[in-house]
Amino acid sequence: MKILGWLTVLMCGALLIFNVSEFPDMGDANSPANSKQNLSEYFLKKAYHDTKVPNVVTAVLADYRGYDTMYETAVIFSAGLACFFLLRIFRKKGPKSRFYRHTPTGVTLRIDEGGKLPEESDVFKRIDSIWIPHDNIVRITCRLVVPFIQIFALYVIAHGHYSPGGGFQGGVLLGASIILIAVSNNLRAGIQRMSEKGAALMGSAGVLIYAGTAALCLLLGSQFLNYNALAKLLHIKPVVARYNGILIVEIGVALAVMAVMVWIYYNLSSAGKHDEGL
Amino acid sequence: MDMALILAKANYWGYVILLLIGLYALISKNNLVKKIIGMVIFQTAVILFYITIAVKKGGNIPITPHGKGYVVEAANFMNPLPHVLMLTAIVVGVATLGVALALAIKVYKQYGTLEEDEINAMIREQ
Amino acid sequence: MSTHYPALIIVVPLLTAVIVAAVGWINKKYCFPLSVASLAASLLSSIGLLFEVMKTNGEVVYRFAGWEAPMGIVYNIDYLNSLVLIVVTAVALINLIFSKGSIENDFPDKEGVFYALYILFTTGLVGMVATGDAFNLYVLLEIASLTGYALLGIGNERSPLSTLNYLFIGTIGATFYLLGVGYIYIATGTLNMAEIALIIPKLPNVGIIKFAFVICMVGLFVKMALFPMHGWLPNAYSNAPSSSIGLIAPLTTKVTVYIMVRAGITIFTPEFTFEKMHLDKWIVWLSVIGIVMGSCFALAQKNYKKMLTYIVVAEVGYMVGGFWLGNKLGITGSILHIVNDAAMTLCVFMAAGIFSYKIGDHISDFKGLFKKMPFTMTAFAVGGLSIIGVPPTCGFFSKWYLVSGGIEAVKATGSIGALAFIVALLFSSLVNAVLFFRIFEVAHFEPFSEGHGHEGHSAVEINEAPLGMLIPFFIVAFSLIFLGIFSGDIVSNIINQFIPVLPAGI
Amino acid sequence: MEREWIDVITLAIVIVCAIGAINVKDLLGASILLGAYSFLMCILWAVMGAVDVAFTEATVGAGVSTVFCVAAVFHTTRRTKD
Repeated sequence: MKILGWLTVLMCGALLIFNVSEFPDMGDANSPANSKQNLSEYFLKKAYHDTKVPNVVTAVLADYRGYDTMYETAVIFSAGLACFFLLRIFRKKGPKSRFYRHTPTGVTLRIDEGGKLPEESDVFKRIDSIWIPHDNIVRITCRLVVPFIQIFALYVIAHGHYSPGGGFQGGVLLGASIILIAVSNNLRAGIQRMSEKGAALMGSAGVLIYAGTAALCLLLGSQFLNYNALAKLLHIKPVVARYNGILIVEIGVALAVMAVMVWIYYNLSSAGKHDEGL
Repeated sequence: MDMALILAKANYWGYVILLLIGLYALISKNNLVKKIIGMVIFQTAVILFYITIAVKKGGNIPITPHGKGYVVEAANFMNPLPHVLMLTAIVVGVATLGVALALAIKVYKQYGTLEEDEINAMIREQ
Repeated sequence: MSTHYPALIIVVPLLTAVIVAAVGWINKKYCFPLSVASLAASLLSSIGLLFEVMKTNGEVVYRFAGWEAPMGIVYNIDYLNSLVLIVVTAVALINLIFSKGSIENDFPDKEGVFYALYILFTTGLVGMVATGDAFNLYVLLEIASLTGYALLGIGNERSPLSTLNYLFIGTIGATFYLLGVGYIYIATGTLNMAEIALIIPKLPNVGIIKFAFVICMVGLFVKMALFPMHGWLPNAYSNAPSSSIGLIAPLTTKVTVYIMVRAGITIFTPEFTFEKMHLDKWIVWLSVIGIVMGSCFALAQKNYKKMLTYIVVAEVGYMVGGFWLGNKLGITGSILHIVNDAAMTLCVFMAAGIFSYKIGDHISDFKGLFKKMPFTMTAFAVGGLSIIGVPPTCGFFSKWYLVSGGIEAVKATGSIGALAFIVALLFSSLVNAVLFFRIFEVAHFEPFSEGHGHEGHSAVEINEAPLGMLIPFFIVAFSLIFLGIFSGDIVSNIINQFIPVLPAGI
Repeated sequence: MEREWIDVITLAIVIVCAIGAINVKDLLGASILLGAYSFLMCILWAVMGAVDVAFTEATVGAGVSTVFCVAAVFHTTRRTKD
């Protein structure tokens, strides 16, 4: 296997390096990809005029090549489905024994199978058998940081038209905030904030917002994804309709990405049991 | 091959090296998670390649100012199209990573190891 | 609505997949009818699209988001697209109806998600076939791949490892394709397939394009399991559950072959592909070795499913070799074989689904089956004969075109590769005959033994498959004969309309 | 000119991180190095003017991917032979 690897690498390396010398130099504004008569020029000059979005990347992402981005959302959604499908185990077998901490005294109780389980409350906290994060500094710091992350995420989504950012980045940040809760407390704390079913439905809803907006344009008599069609519905100018269409779509993307990231994390971190995990 | 030529295409050389590192890990590493890490490096290398295409010397980030009567000079901004494509590629990368790790966990549950030679030995014994 | 067919083919399944995934959490009952309805809608609109293409005599253009070709993503649907679209949607629909029972049996808690993955996989393939944008193809390739990994990795205890290996290889292939698109972009500055084809002949320096071509093709060959990159396929397919393998085995390799044809003819232009590259002879040799090796390995298998997977490897060799012969007959044969082989593979894998449900996968267990399940075995026999290439079935006709393409190539250039290709085709047909007649013999002449080895299946009584499985199975078996009878019409009305005038003297 | 040197130096560190990530004999360490690799890559892209891509890589590559890797390693094993 080692020799095969070296052989492939050497062959590919020789081919690739041989070709690098034919490339235009880095930063060459006149290379075919960047030159005047091509797409780069068109997007930079016309994107603001067409959509009223100064961030050209957002405009191209959600409008000119919005069809790609719809499938990008579908890719992430299928990854969520795939992780669930491969890993999730619904059997309620669980580990043989459960562990609880009696908070006032700090005593850890082990309750074997068949024993009476205490009610989950402030006094009795269930803890994991392998991973016991009970560092107050970590927990409280994370709890303090989470709202700020979420507000920043919302800013990133809403302000993606004017600055770097957009649905993906914001969605991942939102998802990360919930993952942070799950990491700093335990998995069940995360699941309390966003249940598995909630994550799954929200993922569907996100993709549905995107594809639904696009299909709505089709039903209104225009091409698929052509936000101009929304202008009649919303009583606004076509350019503004494109601007708003991009915003709606970005919200859908953010919703889907957030939910799916959390969903994948639940399945990976507990190997599908959703019981104990990182 | 003087220094200037190497520098002028520095990122292209870098992307080739990263691609080869990733490819090597993907093909000849024995541990499954190591292979997955190689896969991520491999994909990121291609993204670096695309971003390098988009660079224009002295260019700005592709957010156009929009005052009245402002005329955008395209040579002053980076090419936005490869950026858009690579946003998609990054997301595809993380999706693949998630599925690959899920499969690796399943393999570990089945055989209790992530080393490919040990797993193959177990399969042969069955 | 007829102007929106290109969008509807893909959008209806996508929307339904998302809805089904959500409905699965609320009420599982609605998942199956919704899925069937969406795939049926997709099939109907692809048939409508074919008529639309015939009416406009050429291509149907659809601009997504209303933008013109290089800026936005545009579909240019021509004869080849619409033909393969019908194949993909029809196979997906029939296999879904066929495997309803086994889906409910295998994944009781995850039905909704299975249907959603199933439809998303189909969406990915349909999008790959329909698209006119090189990068859009990559995204859809990844949708099809990711959902495919999920559908394959849930099989028996060995499937996670073999699927993980498939994932590594598949990612290498897809990433190479992406890299190739990057090279095309750096040289031409566009991603639209039609536009690329216009720019390539004008380029002063084709070095980068040549490399882009090589790397795209390597990526696709890895994905379609051409020898020597075929190692992942037999394990990944034979360990998979029968409901998903009936979808994946007939379609994945064929759609990748379609992309190769599309890349060779539409993106890179035939002049470039067959004249400037000087690769055609080598690839024909690769396919020859692939056919011979695939057939030999198939001969060595005792497990029916595993045998079929090696036949799939050999069939990939047929199509790739036929295309790279570079003449009209060869390419016709290759495209016709995409259609026929999808139907044939579906037929024999459906049989595999019934067998592994009733008895098991080992050929030695098939004793006396003709008496126990005569209808199933008749349909299976049609599939087997078609793979061998016996005249009234469709397998014969595509092989006929492939062989005549080979003869023409030998006549025109005297190339030994084409001669070897003909010999390999005949050899492989012979091997297929041996393989299937071995099964027929076991199933027909040897008496049924009650105490056969598999304890796990002893609970299932061995008799005809249920009607819900038998009807789709028969439809497929009939379609094999139907395709065979009408193959002349398919070739003259659809395939020949697509193949452009090829440069002379190849 | 300075910008190019930043490019080259970051690229060199990225390559070192990549080599480290595939050679470290501990999977948790390898995952963390992969995170470092992604983060440096994101800095490189920000220098090259691809701010949106850099932002995505910072959240997805350096953030969530690393968490996924660590979660998977946590549920399997840190042991590796190569």
